[in-house]
Amino acid sequence: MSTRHQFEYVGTRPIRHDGMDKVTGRAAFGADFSLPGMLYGAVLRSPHAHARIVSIDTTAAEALPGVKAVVTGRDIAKTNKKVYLGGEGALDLADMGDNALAHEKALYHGHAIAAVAASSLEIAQEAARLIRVDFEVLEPAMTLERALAKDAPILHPEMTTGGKPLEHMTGPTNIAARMEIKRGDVEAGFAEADLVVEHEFRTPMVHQGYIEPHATVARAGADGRIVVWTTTQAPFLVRDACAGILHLDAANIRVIPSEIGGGFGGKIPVYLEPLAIVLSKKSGRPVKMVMDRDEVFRATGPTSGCHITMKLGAKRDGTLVAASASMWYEAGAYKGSPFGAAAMCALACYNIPNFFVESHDVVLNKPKVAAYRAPGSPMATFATESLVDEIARRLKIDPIELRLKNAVASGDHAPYGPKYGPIGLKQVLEAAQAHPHWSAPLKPNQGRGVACGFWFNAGMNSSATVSVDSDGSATVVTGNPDIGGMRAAQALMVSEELGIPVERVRPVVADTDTAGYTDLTAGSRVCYATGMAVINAAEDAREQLRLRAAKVWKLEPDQVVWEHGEARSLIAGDDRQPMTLATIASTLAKTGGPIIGRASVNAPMAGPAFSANICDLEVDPDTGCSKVVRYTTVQDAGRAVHPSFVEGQMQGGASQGIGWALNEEYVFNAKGAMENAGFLDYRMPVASDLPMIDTVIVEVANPSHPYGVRGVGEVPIVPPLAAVANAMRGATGVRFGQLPMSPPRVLAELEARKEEPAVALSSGS
Amino acid sequence: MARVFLSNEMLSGTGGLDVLDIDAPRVHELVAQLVARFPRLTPEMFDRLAVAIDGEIHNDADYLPLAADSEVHFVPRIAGG
Amino acid sequence: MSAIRYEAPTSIPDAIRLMQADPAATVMAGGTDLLVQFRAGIKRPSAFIDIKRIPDLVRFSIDPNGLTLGAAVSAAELGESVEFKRLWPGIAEAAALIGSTQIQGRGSLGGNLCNASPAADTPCPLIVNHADCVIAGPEGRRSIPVEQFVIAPGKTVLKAGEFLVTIRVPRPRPITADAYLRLTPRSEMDIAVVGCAVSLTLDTNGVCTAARVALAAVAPTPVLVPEAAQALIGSRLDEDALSRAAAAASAAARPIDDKRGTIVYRRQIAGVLTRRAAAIAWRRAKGGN
Amino acid sequence: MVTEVSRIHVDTTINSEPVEFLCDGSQSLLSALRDEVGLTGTKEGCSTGDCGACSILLDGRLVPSCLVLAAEAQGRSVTTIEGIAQDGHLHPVQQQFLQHAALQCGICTPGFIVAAKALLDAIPNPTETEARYWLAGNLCRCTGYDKIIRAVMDAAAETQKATV
Repeated sequence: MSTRHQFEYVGTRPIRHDGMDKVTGRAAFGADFSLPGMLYGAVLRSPHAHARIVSIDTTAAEALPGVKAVVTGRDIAKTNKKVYLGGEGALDLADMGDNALAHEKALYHGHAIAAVAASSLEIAQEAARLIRVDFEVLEPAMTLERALAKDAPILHPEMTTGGKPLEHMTGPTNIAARMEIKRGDVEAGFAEADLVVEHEFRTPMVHQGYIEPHATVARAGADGRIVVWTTTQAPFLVRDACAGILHLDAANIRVIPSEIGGGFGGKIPVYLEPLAIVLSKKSGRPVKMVMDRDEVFRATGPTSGCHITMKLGAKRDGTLVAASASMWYEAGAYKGSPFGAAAMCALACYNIPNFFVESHDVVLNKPKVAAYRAPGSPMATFATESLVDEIARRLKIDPIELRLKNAVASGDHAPYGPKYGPIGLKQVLEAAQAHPHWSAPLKPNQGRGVACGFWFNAGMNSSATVSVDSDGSATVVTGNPDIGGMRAAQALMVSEELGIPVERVRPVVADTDTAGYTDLTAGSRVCYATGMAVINAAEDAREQLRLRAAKVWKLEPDQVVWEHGEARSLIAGDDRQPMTLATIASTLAKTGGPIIGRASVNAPMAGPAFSANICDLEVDPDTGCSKVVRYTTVQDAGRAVHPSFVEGQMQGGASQGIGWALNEEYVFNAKGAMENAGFLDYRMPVASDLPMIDTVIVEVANPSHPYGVRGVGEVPIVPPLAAVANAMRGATGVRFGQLPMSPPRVLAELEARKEEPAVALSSGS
Repeated sequence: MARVFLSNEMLSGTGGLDVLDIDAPRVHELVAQLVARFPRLTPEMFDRLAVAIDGEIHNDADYLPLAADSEVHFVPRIAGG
Repeated sequence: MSAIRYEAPTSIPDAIRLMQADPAATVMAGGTDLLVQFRAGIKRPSAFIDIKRIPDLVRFSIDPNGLTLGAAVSAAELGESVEFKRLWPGIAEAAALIGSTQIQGRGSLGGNLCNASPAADTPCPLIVNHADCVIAGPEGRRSIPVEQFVIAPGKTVLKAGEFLVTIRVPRPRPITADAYLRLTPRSEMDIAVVGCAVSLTLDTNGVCTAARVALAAVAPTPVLVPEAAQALIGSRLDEDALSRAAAAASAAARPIDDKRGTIVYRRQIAGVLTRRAAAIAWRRAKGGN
Repeated sequence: MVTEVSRIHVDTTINSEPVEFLCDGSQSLLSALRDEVGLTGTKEGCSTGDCGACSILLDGRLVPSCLVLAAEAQGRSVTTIEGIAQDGHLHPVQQQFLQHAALQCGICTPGFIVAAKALLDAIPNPTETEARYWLAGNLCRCTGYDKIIRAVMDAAAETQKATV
């Protein structure tokens, strides 16, 4: 499939079609939807981080005037069949169901125990407080160390270690799985190295931080038909998950996605939907459930905190010869951390002949983790890029030169096995090196850090239809909620294929009954995979238009060609005027009927994307406070369909990464409850914390896509953790292994430095 | 003959053999041969894995053709966030 | 459960009557602390007595005696007064640091004081400026120095039926200026890990003749640190004076470990902020600003 | 029909239109706007005044409507996102947000636009730093703020041109 390089519309920056609604407040998000006769739901959540549910007494709650239905784990038979939606371990139906509503045990503080539907939210909340639960409180495991201890409290007695367990990993355990990837002879590799650097890294549990809380309305009809209006990244997954968890037929469930107020992976699982459906079935009324911010933090998927020990070996000239890493990822209450992706991403930027990486998925009494933008990769890359930076400093080699020397290119084998196709890591690093930021002078107390990063980008299934309307405009219908400007990009693709201005294309996000099956809005896949279906569907429509013109002109199909939105006859000396799309469209009925192009794909993975970031950080030596004063992000997009939204992904990912590096963390108290479950003390970056974030888009075409598109949504969050940490190293001389690098931690290290001036690797404490 | 690289989890089922050449027209037949030859490798194991053919990774590769010199890797499925 | 009532008295006597009739009712100015605590179930009043319809509570004036500030005047409205910012830059800095622009559109200095958070921003600059709190209640009015107003976290001297109506700040004496600094990990939208207010009076040669230093978030209540003030008096804020003042501040700090900071860190920062705030106040007093 | 719970009747002005609604004593103005009046453009992100998604103008002053009691609207003027565009014409801030693609998911956009309008009313020609500190109360998780600040600065320039 040849990749196209010249474009008329793709690459321009039209105003997004749903923009007017969003800047005027008309756009409908999850909580904006209501139905007449609707009840309001509230959830009773566990006050204990680890407890057996002995009994639940709902009589007082059910007696409260206005209460119409109460549901507990008893009402939903546990699913036992192992169904992995989307293929990933994290989306095990049985775990997702038990997480949505506990059966035998409360496994984290905030775990849903019961839910109530009532005529007002206040009554539902009051009723939830009246539910009496008899807990047998157990000791919680709140840290990796405690969860791995010999005498650790066991969350799932029946669980055994999957994947490639070591011999001793038998019997009751909190290690849900272990995996390893290796190449060459790692001992020999380290023996050959002139310099070996090793360090311990710890990153905290952090949340995606989307501003829109989860919100759902469910209506179960007497006929068994169920309609769910919800804010989600994955309407089809919500349909199938609810069917599986509630033992219903997916054919009877229709999921209608609202506009989505951010997700970053956190709105892939189901939380409220199954509860709202059961409450609606029990009460016979539609039920609306909206989480408050406190619930979003305590009970929806953050990403893993983790502990990584990594060692890198290099020759004097900077060639990396050996790497070893041991990674421990928090899964939260159920198996399913991104421990596998982490191991595969850790060394993905470099050709390292000898490596051994082992990675573990560890359950403990914290919220069940969910995907957070390139799940697992930011933490693993924080370790690798910190040590690569340390090697460059020790060998006095320019940090970008050292990376270029070891960077992977087309034909090299990825650490997880397959050969890379055409990839843009070297071009990205060269663009970063050439950027004025890299050579700009630094002021006192400032440091500069560079880091690069990788993500796979998913493919999966997508469907699209493109219908030509009588006025010559077109409607494109897909099943992906538009989380970051996707409608505008899809319209650009249809414009390109049909040759009509982008304003003449209406992009529509449909629901599970009106769109062909489409996998989730995630994995950086929508512009790539759904885009591929949109292009093919537009081509299908264009082909029908071309044949229709031939029919009208009574010519053979191969005597007519389609160019710039018009059918043209190829007959020499032919005086026929080209037939515009509008002309053909205006007589569709007479010439044969409507024209609808359709296509579906199961796309291969979207070609890996690489990014490099440069960060300047200023540190106040007296207080340990730090501020990002300049930031540049360079990324290979393959082909930027709508550059503004590619830049937006790059800037947003950088901002989340900066927050992760400097201030964001889950703080738990001794009882295992989160202490900072709100936007005041869970410190995400605010506008005055950040400079402008400069972006450079590199375009190394991805051969698997007709326009060369790669995924762009996730890799932006991968480099910043290390870029900020390397800048901190430059500004303070301290190599931080633990995130976040909050002011108290920075000042403590600076004070310790005052006693012994020699630069030493600080332990990860 | 496609050159097949097995993933780490499979090695316990193949007595440590991690690379082998298999003649099969499509991935579907290739997996069938592996399962027949190594009893401890089960079809369920392969359901949860993606297949890379000459660098292009497919979640559902059963009916994809294999060229004579294809390089095949089994890789965990990744959806992403 | 009976619904919570909303009352909006238009006079101070009406407000007092309402409070006496229903001791479980609570006074509300901006509500930016109160309503957060109410939604979190920490406070469960029987009624909200909104005092923003009482003219004296939402007015402020500056005259030769100084500032007369209604307890419910929003920080944003106060912050628009050029005269106020000129006379009391330290108080202005603190008021401009509370929460966000939105929060300052509601939050008042009176409310900040009545919420009595150990980490509150505006009590310290009011203290170093010798402000007074005018309290109205069943027995009439009384006035007390602001440093005596907060007695424990979340607790003030207000007795049943009493509420804060006015904050009075005497006009600064000649060659006098204040400053307020706080440490927060984020540049905005944060709660002070440590806060420090300093007011200095100089003579014509720049020698400090009077000083007051107050710290936030290092003790159950805002803390006056006379030892730090003594270290500054008589000096031109040379390095030695600043170091001694900083050491005195660190020594006076009795912080706790919490999610926002450790004991060691808060003690250290108390010294750093005292040194920096004193230097700013000195520059402002000398007119360098 | 007499209910044991006496709801409060509020007469107010919303986006220059007289509006009446009933509310409970402890109901927030945010909840009243969304659930009683049906204006769902103002969004709830946290209900603790920390995210700015619920920003409105109350008598012209920028406030978090989640921390205002609905009853307080009595006799006052409320401006919500739905009232920023005047008789079909977008406010320069709205236009520049579209031009700059200064939104991705759009949940924070209503709050940002109301806050940016208030900024330009207060400081017609803000510096980047003034804009960033004024808007620090509006959280955005998608954009990293770059395009939002550029849009606000361009809207200021455009308004300046219009008035000079």
